[in-house]
Formats: sequence, C-alpha cells, structure tokens
Amino acid sequence: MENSMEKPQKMEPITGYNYLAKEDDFVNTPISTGTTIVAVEWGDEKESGVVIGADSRTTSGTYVSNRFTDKLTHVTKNIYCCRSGSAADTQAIADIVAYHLGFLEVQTGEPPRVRVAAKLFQELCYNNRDSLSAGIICAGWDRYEGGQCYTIPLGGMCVRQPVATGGSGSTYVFGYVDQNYKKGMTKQECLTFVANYVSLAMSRDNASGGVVRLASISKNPIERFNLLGKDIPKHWQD
Amino acid sequence: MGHFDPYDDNGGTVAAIAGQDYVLIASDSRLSTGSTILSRFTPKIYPLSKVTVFACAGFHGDVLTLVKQLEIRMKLYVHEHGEEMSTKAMMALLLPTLYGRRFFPYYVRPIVAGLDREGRGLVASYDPIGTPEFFDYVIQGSAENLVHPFLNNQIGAKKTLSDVPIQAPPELTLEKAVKLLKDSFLAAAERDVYTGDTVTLMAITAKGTETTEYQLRRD
Amino acid sequence: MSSIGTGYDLSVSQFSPDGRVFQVEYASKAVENSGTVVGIVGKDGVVFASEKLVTTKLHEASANRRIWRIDANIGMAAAGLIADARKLVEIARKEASSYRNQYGVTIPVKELVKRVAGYMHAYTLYSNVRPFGINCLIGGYDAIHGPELYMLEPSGVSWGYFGCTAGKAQQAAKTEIEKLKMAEMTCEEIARRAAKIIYGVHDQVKDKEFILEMGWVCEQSGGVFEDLPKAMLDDAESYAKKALEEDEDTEMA
Amino acid sequence: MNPFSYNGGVCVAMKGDKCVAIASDHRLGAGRLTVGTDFPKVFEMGPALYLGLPGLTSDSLTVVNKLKFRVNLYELSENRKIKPHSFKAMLEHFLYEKRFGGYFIAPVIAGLDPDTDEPFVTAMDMLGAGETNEPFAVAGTAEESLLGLCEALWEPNLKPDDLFETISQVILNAVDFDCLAGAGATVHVIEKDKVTTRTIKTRMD
Amino acid sequence: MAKRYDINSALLRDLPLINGSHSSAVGQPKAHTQSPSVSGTAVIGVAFKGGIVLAADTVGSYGTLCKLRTIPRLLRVNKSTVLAMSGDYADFQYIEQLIAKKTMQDFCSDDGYEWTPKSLHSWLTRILYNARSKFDPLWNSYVVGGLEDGVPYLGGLTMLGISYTAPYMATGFGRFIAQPFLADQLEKNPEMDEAAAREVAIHSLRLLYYRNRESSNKYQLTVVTKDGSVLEPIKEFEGVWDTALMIRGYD
Amino acid sequence: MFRNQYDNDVTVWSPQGRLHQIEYAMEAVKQGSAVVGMKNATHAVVAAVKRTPSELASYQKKIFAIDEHCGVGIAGLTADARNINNFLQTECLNHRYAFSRPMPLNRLVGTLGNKMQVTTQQESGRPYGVGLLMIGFDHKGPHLIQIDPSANHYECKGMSIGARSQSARTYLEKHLDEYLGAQSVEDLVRHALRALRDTLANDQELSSKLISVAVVGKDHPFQVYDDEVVQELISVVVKEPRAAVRPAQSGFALDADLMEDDDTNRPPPPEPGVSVATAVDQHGRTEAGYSPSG
Repeated sequence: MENSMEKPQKMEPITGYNYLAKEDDFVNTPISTGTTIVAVEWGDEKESGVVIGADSRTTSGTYVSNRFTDKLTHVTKNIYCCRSGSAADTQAIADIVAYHLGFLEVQTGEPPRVRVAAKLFQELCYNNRDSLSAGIICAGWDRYEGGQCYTIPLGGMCVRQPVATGGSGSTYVFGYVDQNYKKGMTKQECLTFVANYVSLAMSRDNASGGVVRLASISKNPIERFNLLGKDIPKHWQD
Repeated sequence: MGHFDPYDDNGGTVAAIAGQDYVLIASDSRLSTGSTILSRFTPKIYPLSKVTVFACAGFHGDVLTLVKQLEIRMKLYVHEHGEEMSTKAMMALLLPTLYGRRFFPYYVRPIVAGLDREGRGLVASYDPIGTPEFFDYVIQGSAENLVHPFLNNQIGAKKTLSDVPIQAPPELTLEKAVKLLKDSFLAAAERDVYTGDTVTLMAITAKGTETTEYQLRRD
Repeated sequence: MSSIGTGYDLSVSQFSPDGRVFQVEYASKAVENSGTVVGIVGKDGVVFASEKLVTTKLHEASANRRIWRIDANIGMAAAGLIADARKLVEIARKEASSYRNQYGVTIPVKELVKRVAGYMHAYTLYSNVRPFGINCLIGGYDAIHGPELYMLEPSGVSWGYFGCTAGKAQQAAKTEIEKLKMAEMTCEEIARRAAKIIYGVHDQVKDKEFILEMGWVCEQSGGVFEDLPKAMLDDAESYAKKALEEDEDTEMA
Repeated sequence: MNPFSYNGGVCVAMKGDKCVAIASDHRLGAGRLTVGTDFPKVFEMGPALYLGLPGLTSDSLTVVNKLKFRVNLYELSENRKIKPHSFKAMLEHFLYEKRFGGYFIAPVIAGLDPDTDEPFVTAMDMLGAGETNEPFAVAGTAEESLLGLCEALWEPNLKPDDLFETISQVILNAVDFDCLAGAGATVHVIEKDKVTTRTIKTRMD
Repeated sequence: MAKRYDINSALLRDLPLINGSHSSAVGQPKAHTQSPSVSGTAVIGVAFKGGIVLAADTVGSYGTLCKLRTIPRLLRVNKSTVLAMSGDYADFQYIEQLIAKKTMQDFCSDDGYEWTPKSLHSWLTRILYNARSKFDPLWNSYVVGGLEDGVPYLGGLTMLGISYTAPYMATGFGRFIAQPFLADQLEKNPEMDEAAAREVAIHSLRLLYYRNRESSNKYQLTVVTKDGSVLEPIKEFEGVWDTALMIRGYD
Repeated sequence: MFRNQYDNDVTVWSPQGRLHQIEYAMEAVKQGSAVVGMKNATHAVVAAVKRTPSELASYQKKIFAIDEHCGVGIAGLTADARNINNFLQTECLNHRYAFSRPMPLNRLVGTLGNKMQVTTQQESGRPYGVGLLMIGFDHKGPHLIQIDPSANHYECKGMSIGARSQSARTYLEKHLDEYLGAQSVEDLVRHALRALRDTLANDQELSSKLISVAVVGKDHPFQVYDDEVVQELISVVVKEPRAAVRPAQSGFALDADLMEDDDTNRPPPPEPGVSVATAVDQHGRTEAGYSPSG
C-alpha cells in the first residue's frame, strides 16, 4: 500500500477535529498518488520514442480523493514525468522542473534534453530527500539521444532504464515485465504492453485504479490515449 | 531505521612507558567494528616529529582527523619557528584541540609520548575531552582495565606486602620495558577480543627511533 | 583621439561627450601589444594557433601558455594581458563545472560564451574596476552542434566566427584567413594553414623569437580539446616554413 | 545501584602444584560508604573446600547457610567428605532453582579432591552457569583487573609459598584499582591436609 | 594569530560540503534518518602480486525489492585508480559527481597530476567524515584500489570516515561471509597472482550469492596492474546447488 | 616621461593600452636585493643576497619555506611577501590535508596568480610589490617559477630578480647548458653563487653573512642553508677571478678562465665533513617532518 511507504514521522497536517475512529481517520492522512506508473523506450538510432502510462487514482488513506487524476505531467513539449508518492510533493517538483526547463528553452533556443530534465528532478529529490516522498519517472524524446526514460526513486538516485516502473502497483507486476518486455518492440507493441501492465497492476493493487492513461512521445508531437471502463484490457479474474 | 550514531568504537590498545633516557610506545594493530575485524594491519602509532609520537585508540575516524590536525599544527609551528615543537608543547596543544570539540567530542583515548629537550622520556595520556595526566607509564584502549593493574604492579613499586617497607622501584631499563609491554599485550590479546594480531613497539632514544613487531593472537 | 587630457577617459564608468567609453577602447589597445592568436573553424572542428613571443631563453618552452582547456570539448585562447586571461580561464572553468553539476551535461559553447562575456561586461560598468585587457577566443565541438568559435572583447561583446584573429598582426592575419575556404577543409589541413599564417605575420625584426603554440578539438581528436599532437605540430611548422619560402620566391620573381 | 556492586568485594582462586589458593578482600560497603573492613567473602565448606561469594552480601550469607545445610546432609548420607566436583554440581542446581529471580552472587570454588588431591578451581554466574578449566577464576567488582593480573602473573606448578605470593600480588594490585574493594585481604592456601590462612594489608582508601 | 591560521574555514573551503555555516553547536540533528532507497550490497577487494582486483555484483536493492539488476557499482577513475561502492546509490552518484569535478580540473590543468589511490582514499575520507560531523551522513562504504607509485594499494572506508588499508577487504555483509574466506586464502597463498586473485574474488561473490539475499550472480570485476586499469563488462557465474537433491522434508 | 593622469590608479588604462601602476609595482621588485634561481635535471636552487638596515641589525630573511617540497626567494616589499607566503603555506597544507600528497607547483602558482590578479583589476588596494622565485620538486621533477606583481608567472630554467639582476641574467643565459647539465648539487650552487656575485657592487664580495642558499630536489626536502655551510662553497667561488668592472657586455675575461678545463682551476674536492652535498645528505635523510634551517 502506498500509504505504508509514507514516512510516519513527516509532519501530519493538523486539520482540527479528530473525533473520528482510528480507521476512519482518512481526513488527517496526506493525499498521496498511490500509483502504478511505467515508461518504455522503443526504436533505434534512426527513429525512437517512449510510451508512458499510469492509472488515475489518488487516495487520502482509504478514500479515493480523485478518481480521474492525470499522473502523466507535462514538463516540456517533448518531456513528461510520471508522478508517484505524495501528490503535493510531486506536483511541486514537477512545477519547479517545468519552470527551469521553460527558462532553459528560452535561453538556449532549443528544446531541453531529457537527461537534463532527469538531472533537475534528481537534484530536487536528492537534496531534499528527507522531507520529500516522491518517486518520479522522467521520460521523453530529444534529438541528442532519442527516446529515453529515467527512474528517480525515493532516495534521489537517477538511472536510465529501457523499462522504468514505479508506484506501489509496480511491485505486483514485475513478473509481467520480465516475461513480456522484448528489446526492439515497435511503438504499437509498447502501447499494448503498457496498457496491459497498468491494467494488471490496477486489478491487484487497491491503491491503483480508475482509467488507464497512456502517452507516446517521439519526434512528432505527443499523442495521448485514455482507456476507460470496458476499453481497459481484461485479464483472468478469480 | 534507527537514529544515526556518529560514533563507533574500533577497539585497539595503546601504551607508553617513559624511562630516564628513552620512551617506549606500543600499540596493537587490530581495527574492529562491531564483531568483525576491519583490518589486522593498522598500528595506531603516528610519529609527529623526530622525538614526539602520538598513539591513540577509540573511534578511528576521529583518530585520523586528530592526527591530521596535529600534523598541520606541527608544520605551521615549523614554518613559524624554524624548529619542531617540543614534546611538552605538543602535549600542551592537545588540550585545546580536544576541548575545542567539547560539545561534539573526539571519541578517542590519546597518548602523547616523546623525549623532552634534555632527552628524558615523557608520557601524557588524555581523556576524550582533553584532561591530561602525566605518568611514567600509561595504557589506554579496550584492554586498559586488564593491563593497567599489571603495569601498576610491575612498575608502580606495588610489590610490597604488608610487612615489607616501600622502596623506590629498580630503574626500569628499555629492555625490561620492552619485555613488560610485550607481555602486557600478549595477556591483553588473550582476554580482549578487540586487541590482537600484532604489537608494534617503538622505542625512541637519543640515537633515534627503533621499531619492533611481535605476533599476537589472531582469533 | 580627442579623448586624451579631456578627463573623460579616466574611468570606465564615464561616457565622453561623443558617447564613447575610452577605457574600454584603451583596453583593446593592450590586446594589440601581445602576440597574434588565430582561431579557425574547419569542417569537423576548431583549431587555435598562437604566436608565443619569447622574451628570454631562460624561460621554459611551456612558460606563458596562451591556449587552455576549459572543459572536455571546449578550449580558449587569448591575446593581451595574460594574467587577465588566466583569471577568465578560471571563471570559464568554474561556469562549465557548475553547469555540469546543475544540468548533468557539458555546457553548450553558446551558453559558456554568454556567461563569460557577461563577466567581462560587468567589469565595464563600475569605477572601482577596469575592463579585462584581452580578446579571448572560445571554441568547442560536439557531434550535434558541430564546431563553434566565438571571440569576446574587453567591452563584453561577443561574436560567432568561422575565423578570427587578435593581437599584434590581427589585421594581417585576418586577410590571410579570408583567403581560406575553411568550410571544406579538415582540421589537419587547417592546422597547416594556421601555422603558415602565424609564421607569415610574425615580425622577424621587432620580436626576434617566438614559439608556435597550437590546440584543437575535432573528430580526429575524439571530440577532446588538446594541444596539437607533436607530430602534427612539427608537420604544420615545416609546411609553414616551406610555404613561406615559396611565397618569397614568387614575390621576388 | 547495581546489586552486584552495591556491597563491593572481589574473590580470586588459583591452582598450584597439588595445592589451591583462594583470596578475597575485606570491604563491606553500602554504595560508596564503607561500612566494615573485616568481611572476608570466603567461607569454608569442607577441610579442603572453600567457597568465595562476592556480590550482594545478604544473598551471600543466605546461600552459605543454605548450602552448608545441604553439604552436611550430603556428608551424613554419603558418610564421606564431598568432592569439589559434586559440590559444584550442588551449587549449580541450587542456583538454578531460583532461575527467575536468582541470588546476586558470583561464586568461586576452590578445593582439593579428598581422594586424588587434584586441585579444583571454578567460577559461575548467578544462575550456576560457568565451566572453566582455567587455572584461575575471578569474580567481583574488580573482575577485569583480576583477570588481567592472573593472566600475566600466573605460572603452572606453583609451590604453595609461590602460589601465596602470586595470588597476593594479584588481589593486592586489583583492589588498589577498584574503589569498591580492598581494606585488607585474606588468603587461604589449601594443601593436602593443611590450610594456611594469612591476611594482607592493602591501601585503606 | 588565530585568524591567519583559521584552518577550519580555509581548510574546508574546497570541500564542497561546508557551505560557510560552520555548525559548531550540535543541537537537534537535522531529521536525517535514511528513508528506504536503492542501495548496493557488499564489495570485495583483493591485492595480488603486481596489482589489485575489485569485485561487486550489479544489484540495486530497494528494501527487499530487487529493483535494479544491472547497475555498475565499480568506477574506473583513471588508469591507476578504481573505486567500489556499497550502500546508498544516490549518495554514491553525488560522490561520483564530486570525483568527476576534480577529474575535470586535473584534465584542464593537463599537467599529468591526477588521482592516485591514496589521494582519492584520503580525500573521500575527509568528505565522509565531514558529512558525518554534520549529522548528514553519506551512507556508503568504499574500497579504493590501484597502484600507488607502482605498489598495489587497497584502502577501505566506512560511512563514519574510518579509513584503513589491508591486503584484502570486504564491505557490508561481505565482512561476515567473504572476509574469513579471503583471510584463509591469503594465508595459504600470500603471493597470489592475478588469476588466483580473480578466482578468490569471484568465489567470495559466489559465497555472498548463496548467503546474502540482496546479491545476485551478475557481477563486475575491475583489475589494476602496471599496464593500467580495466573495468570488465558484466558477467555471470554459476552456483553449486546439487546438495538440494539430497535434502527432503525437514527432519 | 609625462604620464600625468593615467598612472595613479591600477584601474586606469593608458591610451597606449598599458597599466602604469602595475609597471611601477614591477619597479618595486628591483628595489629588493638580488635573488637568483636555477635548476638541473634533479634539483632546483635559489640563492639571495641579504641586506641589513644597519651594522647592528640582523639580516633580512630572503628565502622562506612553503612546504616540504617547495620554497620561495623574494625581492621587493617583504611585508607583501609575508602575506603571500601565508597564503601559499595554507594552500599547501589544505592540499596535503585533503589528498595526503604534496601540491603540484603549477597548481599552487596558478591559484596565487589568480589571487594577485584581483589586486591589479580592482580599486580595493594596490598590486603586490614583490617578485618571487619559487623552487620546488613534484611529480614532474624540479621547477623554477618566477612570479611578478603583474600576477604573471613563468616556468624558467634559470632566472634572477631584484637589484642589478640583469648582470646575473647575462651569466645565466651564457652558462645555460652548463648548469642545466650540472651533475652535482655543489656545481649547481656554485653556478648560482657566481651569478649572484655578478650582481654585487664592485666593493662588495660574497660572504656567508650576506648570502643564503636553498636547495630542493629528488629525495631532498626544501632546505635553507645559511652561515657556515655556505661558507665553504663561497670560499671557492671567491677565489675565482671576478668579472672586472662591469663592462658593457658580460665578464668575457671571467669565462675564458672557466672554459679551460685544467685542474688548476677546479675547486678542491669537498672534504666529507662540511660540503653542501654531504650536509645536504645528512639533512636530507630526515624522514619525520622536515629539517629546520641551519
């Protein structure tokens, strides 16, 4: 459960009355994107890109405070990040990085590199590691290195991976990734792979749910897809 | 995860004996952390000048930092005065250095030993925040409780039984001192898990410095 | 020069009645008192060459360096007050290093130039400082942006170049460079031409002796800025001397 | 304060050549206060069997009485003197009965086997655990000092007089190093059918 | 006089951690308990005749989750100096950045003065000790290896700034599993050659693979000899499991 | 030469692109007494003429130790030199503290250069009025580096600064290959003494009170020699014919004698007891810390 990952000793926001019974105490628990997020690189030198995906559930304790959350957050035209962990922290971080990259784009006159975005995320997450709870995947395309995804987990490290996974739901579906990911998949195969990945995680992790949001980033402008209700891939149900 | 503890005790034992015309410094070479041995090859004797030596057990991180500080102060002194600090000066310097960290102390049991300007042996031992004590013999570190009474007995003229008058101790020669410290470390290694591997004995006389090593228990 | 004696040329924070800041112009004069430096952009890299005047043979050949490394693929050469140049080298290296610490990639040459130029410009605003007495050439190469060369002046202004010169014989060297079709030439060829230019513009009479110092960054150097490899330096020098003799024969005949 | 060091006191036993020695200091303290200076901690359990009981004095005395009772019963029913080995077993059993709330003592046994005259020295913790075939055994508030000194000064096959000299040096220098023990010491040297008991003067501070 | 020798500020000026605010009073330490993060497990270092070998598996564990299966935990600093890390990977990336900064300064000075094992070991010790003294520790332990003036050098370093040298060493869990094995091997064969040292290092990793849940059989070696340092590609070794066939049930 | 308003502040360029305050600062170096430096394959030497304000006063120290592997001879404002020496000493100590290694000379000089350059560009004060000849030994071998008030530094084979240093430079240029190839430390020191001798006024003569010498090199920590140790070598050089009245070009007569390689002119072999080399060896072999000056 994402919440158990929450660090208890972080300052709880005081929200006045606390007459609720212990387990109903969702009013006082911080809002967190208990989550499944994933990003996959595809293609080769000639043409490459990334496919990213996420569920849409944000919880405050056991209460689903937002069932249509968009966790695929824009930082620049060609770079997105997938947010997991505390909603407040990840939104603040994404905003700061978006600001920096916007400023950089104006200064250098060219779209920023994905590696630079990942580094900015890392600097924020590493230097404030004890006050933040943010697991972020930064994925995008640039003409330097094509499609790239970087994973920046809680500790504030940053490493590039062909498949970057995150959020509480990811632990349930590592098996699916190890079995189904192949090098050199096409964009379409990646979209299916990501859709299955998120839907499988949503079915097992009760901190993930809602709709499946996908996005594909490459040289041409970003395409976004949303799989709602019955469009979400079905799997064996006991 | 528990609260971060900035200290560790890396064990080890250091000793020194001051004689009329020599000073003898001994140290085991074991460095431990928790129940494991980090290294069997780190004698904790650090020469500071031709006639002054610093030996120190305790938290090895602090020991290394302290040695570097003293080396720097020695160099600055040489720049300033054109000659090396005397052993007494170095002994005096250790108090402000240790007390400077009074509220975040160096976790160390230091010994400063050397020859004074007239060539006589001098030994001083300190507690972690700098209280100096000047003795003819001293032992500090994980086996100090085991060995100190023995040194008391062998050197401190404590041979007297109730009915025998107290006499001055026979003049302890360098050879006897070496044998005494060697036996002390052999005994210490028997009973103290943090002391062992090898004992390094450094004897400083007017002629110069001579270092010998003996094997201790390695278990 | 209507400025001398009018008192409007004593501080960099003063305009003269005709709207000029003479201290900056005087600083540029200092640039002309030092050995000539040229920077040329080739097809696949940038080459620097400098006429390192030798004031006494008591100095080592390596003394008084005028071409420095700033980052893996970026180099700088300078003409003018070498002590000022060294200060800018330190500044440029710090900027490159802090950029890498913050953004995780090597600093784009354009960005480095903007920052160093800004630094030089700051020294033309206040009365308690004086402008840098140097022109510095910053060049770099990477696979994406290709070769880039900029020259910064004491005023803090900087321009992009295919070829630029500074120092004693900057004008003569400039006309030589304009003859080259550098866009199609590889750095190896350019190195020889640059050596020839330096030997050509060197004034045998006034400055008896000099050392040719060269540095480059290109594909052949693996994208790393380095002093020109010994073999290539010797080859460039012998080519330069031979080419000059041929020119003298043609002129005499 | 820790019950083991409330009253203070030490005890040390050593094997010699066909003899054993056991010594203890005389101090009886109540925390930092010295109440008495004539309280040896060694009790005779048999002609060649002595028991040293440093630790909490009230527990020591209780243990001595109860144990003496058991030894007497044993010797009556067996019609012979108890062997040191058997006495050790008896003591272990006796202490383990109080497994969950034991006596705060650190017993040291020294004795000669009545038949084979084989020297016997051992020590135990408060629950009766402790199997040492070391040539010496130590207990009390200056335990470490005693151990160090024994380790350095003891040699094999010491004659009674040399054994006396060695054990005296050990206890003398150990108590000088410990403020909770001292104020004189008593040494018993046990030989075949002779026990020599001597007292030693030590620092009285 | 104190100002002129104000060693502390001048002394620590270059070390990046001291940002001016000289924290003398200890006070309440900043809340720096380490929350869960990606960390590397044991590393092995063995010196042999004419060089050293460092070995480490390539796992980045996130608590019990084997999150990253092929991340490098060995760093080739230059032709005479290599480094192996264990502990928090984010802190290691920070240290890597500091080392790269200094390496770039050496590169720019272009005077042949570069890292040697001993200078890197000494410098890292100061960095870790200073971080520890600010109650903001870098949660790593390192083995620095290489040739110091042609002599094999192997230096160990813990997160509190305890540094030491020895002919063989292992960090973390390796101290319990690998170090006894290494001690025994080196006693039997004090003058090991490179092949023997590599074998001993790999076998140590194999022992760890058996007994340490955070390890794997994917590993990397780096060897430094007078011909320079080599960081070898990631390889795999096989374990011995046939005892399993003999065991049935639990009594 | 009338320069009126352009030579008051260091932040003012003159129309010809010169900084007169810096040029004037360079003159301050010439006020100081002469210092000569040179090196060979394994060692570097610096020798200096010491001055005394009056008969009763002590001689002004000219050569300072910076670290075990380097030291400086200074000419000009000795107070400025003190400030620079402290900076150099602290830099070397910092480096040793962090890296447990001696600091390479060119890095040390680079940092000093940048520190001095600031004084030539800002109004905050004046340039340093002192020139330095730094000698040292690091991973690149022996070094001799000249630093002057303009914050420029030059790696040299031989160099001299201070009063009448031009005549020493003439000697250094003429005998360049001789001392570069000198086999022993004594030869190197003798060359330095000869060069230094040329800078003395006609009525002055080399004497151990007047001269101090420092040597650094392979397995030889920086060591300053004064008084008796130098005396032996001085007595040898003094016997050699001196460059007569300072002719326009350097002492040609002197060189002729030296060229003849016969025994008469060769200095007596040094007795084992006192010669600099053995004195050097005896001092050089200290391992803990480095030996205090004589």
